[in-house]
Amino acid sequence: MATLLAPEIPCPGFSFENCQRNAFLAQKGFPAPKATKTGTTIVGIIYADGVILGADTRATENTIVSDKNCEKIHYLAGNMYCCGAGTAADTEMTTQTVASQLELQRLHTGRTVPVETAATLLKRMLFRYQGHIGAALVLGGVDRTGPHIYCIYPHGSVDKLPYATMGSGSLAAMAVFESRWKPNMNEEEGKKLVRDAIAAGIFNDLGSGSNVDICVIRNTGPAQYLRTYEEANVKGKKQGSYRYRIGTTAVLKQRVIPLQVESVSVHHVQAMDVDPSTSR
Amino acid sequence: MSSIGTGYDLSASQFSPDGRVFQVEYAAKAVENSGTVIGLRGKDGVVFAVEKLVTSKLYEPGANKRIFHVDEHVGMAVAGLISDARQIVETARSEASNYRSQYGIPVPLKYLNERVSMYMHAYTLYSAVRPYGCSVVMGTWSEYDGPQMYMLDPSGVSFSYFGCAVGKAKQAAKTEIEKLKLADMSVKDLVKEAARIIYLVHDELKDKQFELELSWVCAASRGRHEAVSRAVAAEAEGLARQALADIEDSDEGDM
Amino acid sequence: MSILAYNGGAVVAMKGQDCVAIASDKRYGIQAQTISTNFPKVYQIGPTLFVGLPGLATDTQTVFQRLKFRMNLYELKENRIMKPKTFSAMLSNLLYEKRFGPYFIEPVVAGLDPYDHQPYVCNMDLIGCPNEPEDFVVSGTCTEQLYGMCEALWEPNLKPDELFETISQALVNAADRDAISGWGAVVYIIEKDKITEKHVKTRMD
Amino acid sequence: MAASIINSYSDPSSTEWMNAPHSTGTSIMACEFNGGVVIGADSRTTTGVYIANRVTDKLTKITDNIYCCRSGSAADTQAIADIVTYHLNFHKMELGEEPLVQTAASIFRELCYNYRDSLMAGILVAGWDKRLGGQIYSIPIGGMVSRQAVSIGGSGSSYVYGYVDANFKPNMSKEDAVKFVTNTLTLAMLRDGSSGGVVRLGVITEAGVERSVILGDQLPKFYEG
Repeated sequence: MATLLAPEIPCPGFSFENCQRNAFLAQKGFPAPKATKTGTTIVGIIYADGVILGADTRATENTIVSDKNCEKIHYLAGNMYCCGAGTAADTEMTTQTVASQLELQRLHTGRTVPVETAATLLKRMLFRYQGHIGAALVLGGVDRTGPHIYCIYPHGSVDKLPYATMGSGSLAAMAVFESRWKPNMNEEEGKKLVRDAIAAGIFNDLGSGSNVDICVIRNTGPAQYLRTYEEANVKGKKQGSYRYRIGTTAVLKQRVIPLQVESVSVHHVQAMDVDPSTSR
Repeated sequence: MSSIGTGYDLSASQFSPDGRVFQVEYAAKAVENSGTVIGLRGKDGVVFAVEKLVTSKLYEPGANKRIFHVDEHVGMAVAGLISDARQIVETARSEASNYRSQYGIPVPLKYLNERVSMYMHAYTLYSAVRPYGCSVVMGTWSEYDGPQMYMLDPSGVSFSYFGCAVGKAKQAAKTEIEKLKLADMSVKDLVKEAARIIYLVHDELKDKQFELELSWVCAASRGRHEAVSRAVAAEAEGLARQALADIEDSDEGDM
Repeated sequence: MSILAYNGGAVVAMKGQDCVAIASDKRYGIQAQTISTNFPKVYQIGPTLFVGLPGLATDTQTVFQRLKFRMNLYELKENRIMKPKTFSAMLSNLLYEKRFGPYFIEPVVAGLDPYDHQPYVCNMDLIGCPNEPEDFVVSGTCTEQLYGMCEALWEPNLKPDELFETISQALVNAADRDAISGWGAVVYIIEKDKITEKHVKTRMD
Repeated sequence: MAASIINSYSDPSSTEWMNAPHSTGTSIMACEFNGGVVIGADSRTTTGVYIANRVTDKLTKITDNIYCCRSGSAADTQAIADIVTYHLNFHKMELGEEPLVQTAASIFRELCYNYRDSLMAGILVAGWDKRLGGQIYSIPIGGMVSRQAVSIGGSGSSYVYGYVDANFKPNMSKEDAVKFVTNTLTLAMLRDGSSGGVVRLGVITEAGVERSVILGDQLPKFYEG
């Protein structure tokens, strides 16, 4: 019984040890609760010199807004980012896993990793899990073959498109794109279009809300992540304060644990000499 | 063999200082002790003929055959240790069967040859195993690619041939085969030539009894590998005996 | 009924100025039956790092033990204290490992960075999706009430004693409208030189 | 907490768009002619009632002379096509020559049959090889394979079986075959709600493949009531 002394060092990959217990609980009338979903609006377009990705920032747990300002545009590599909709943990973990694989690939080959590689890694992973990993992604990036937008669905199918939308607000956003997208837009036009598409999602879809995040990836040079590009909804300023007077709360007992600093040492670490410019 | 006893011949995984692998050469020797096998590739098919030595009168006729079906369309004639050869046949059969089930079409002989060669070669690389003591000849005929024939050595080397011979009297047989215009001949004629050559190269003094095995895969058999029909075989064998008798007569005449 | 509400319980954490607070109720029940009134769901796991694990009590304990194990292993290997953000990542991975058979807890992390003393709060769903806001996080059976309280009460740059009043009132009043939370509460105010543990008087019904 | 959802408005995170299988409710077709085969498909991909992609390319390259037309689940058919492409290219290197269409069909069949319980894929394999010239193999759900001179597939095909039977002739010219495929697909797209968009075509002959697109406003006109 090694577990009593020290738990086993966990092996990599998913563990299914709770599944039997959880199935039993479900059978007894306690179904597994739902995880955080990002009922989302995410979009991506190709414009004259690259791609622009956009996302809202609301995460929901059923009808509760569980995060008012979450990040849905995930880093994959210097030359590509990926917007995620669906089960929040799945989009987060899937993109993290793929980002690490892409970085290893970049170091191994010494080249900018093509966007198609990321699309392939993502679709293989999602297909392997047969839709149980609920990640719906809009992948955008540039490589030496130009700008690319991919739509990747939870079951592992991929569409390659000049403009794409995903999430519960995709219909609202697509309406904006279908009426206004045209080839070779300049950056300002592009950003405006993406903003408008996300805003359409924020205001017309209940699952989307809060702010507009934008990420511009140009053919020349590194990506520009515009976190909170626009605060679509500003919370009203409190006119008064609900602050309680000190001493309002009745305390039964109290204990103060002082913290003694034993020693402080600061190590400066020389950064490793690795080419950080991942784009190009 | 000059290097016997130098210790470099104990393992197939070791070279001798002059760059040879003795175990493989010994395997080739095992093949040279066996009855002669010839394969002839004509314009419309491939013919196999085997001089199967009968070492005991107690054997039933037709026992221990040396020509095998690998697939409907592929035949294999073997020389050397029969038990080793049967394992090669088994390997080839499963390769052919796997190919058919995966790709839905008969295995191309070129591909089958590569797979079997690779398999035989693998047995020349490790100290824990010995090379196969057999050589095999594989042949096929198809509408699209015509006749094809390969011979594989214990070393894993293989070549495509018009005519090939292996076994005890391979030199004599090759000399005879070289006299034929193989590319212009039909299997009908080749069967007779094959029988004649086997009878010719058979050494009556050392090996008293033998059985002639004949098979073909040709246009006439619709691309199927099959034993030559009894009537045709009997005719070819009759002609072979006759030819042999004629030579003996003329030899006597010369004397 | 959700399995997350089987035992009841609530946890909340808030950022203040150079301080951070985390509070939980003390009830442990089996559905409507109260078993204990001394079952805090908040654990100290570093000098200035706390984790709250409301949800199914059996998983609260299991996850805490596994976290402690991984934490110890990290500190032995690295010979340094874990930052709250690192801890969150570790917890997130631990939960996501069980993506297809999760632990029924929705954790809350609160702490001060041991190096630059920045306040940090974070909560996760049961499969480890982290949420790191600038204000407060809540979890447990009365999240609706807690969200309402916190949205109204919280303001930036609260001092430690102000933060205590805010978080206590938020929790106590939220739990009053939840039948399976309450029965006492404990609040930890974490500052860079001290931690104050306060047991708060609540309704006991 | 985990109450079931009656309508999608009650729960903004409702993910009908996500859980509905992303499938190509499709019209696909392949037709032999005297020098090869013509393949064609509509371009609509749907998730439930939403058109997720209106310019999809359902004609997927396997080798230089072999293509497949995909219908069914997009994820499944894309994955299968990827695997077959890999397998056949490997086989091409081993063999040292262009693989046969029959070989490609056989690999498709192997996958579709072995995983028939978890796949939703109806595939037409079409191509040209030096043995049998232009060939079409149809592999419907379940993993059966059969060679056909002309074959249609996908949800739209039910509407045009009669048209195909009435108009197909063996050994058509290339122009006639292209016209025939275009007409058939146009008719299918008109009647089938989950088919539509543009018509994508491919003509596979000894020389390779010629791809073309017929836009929605250039499609032939038929009786529309």
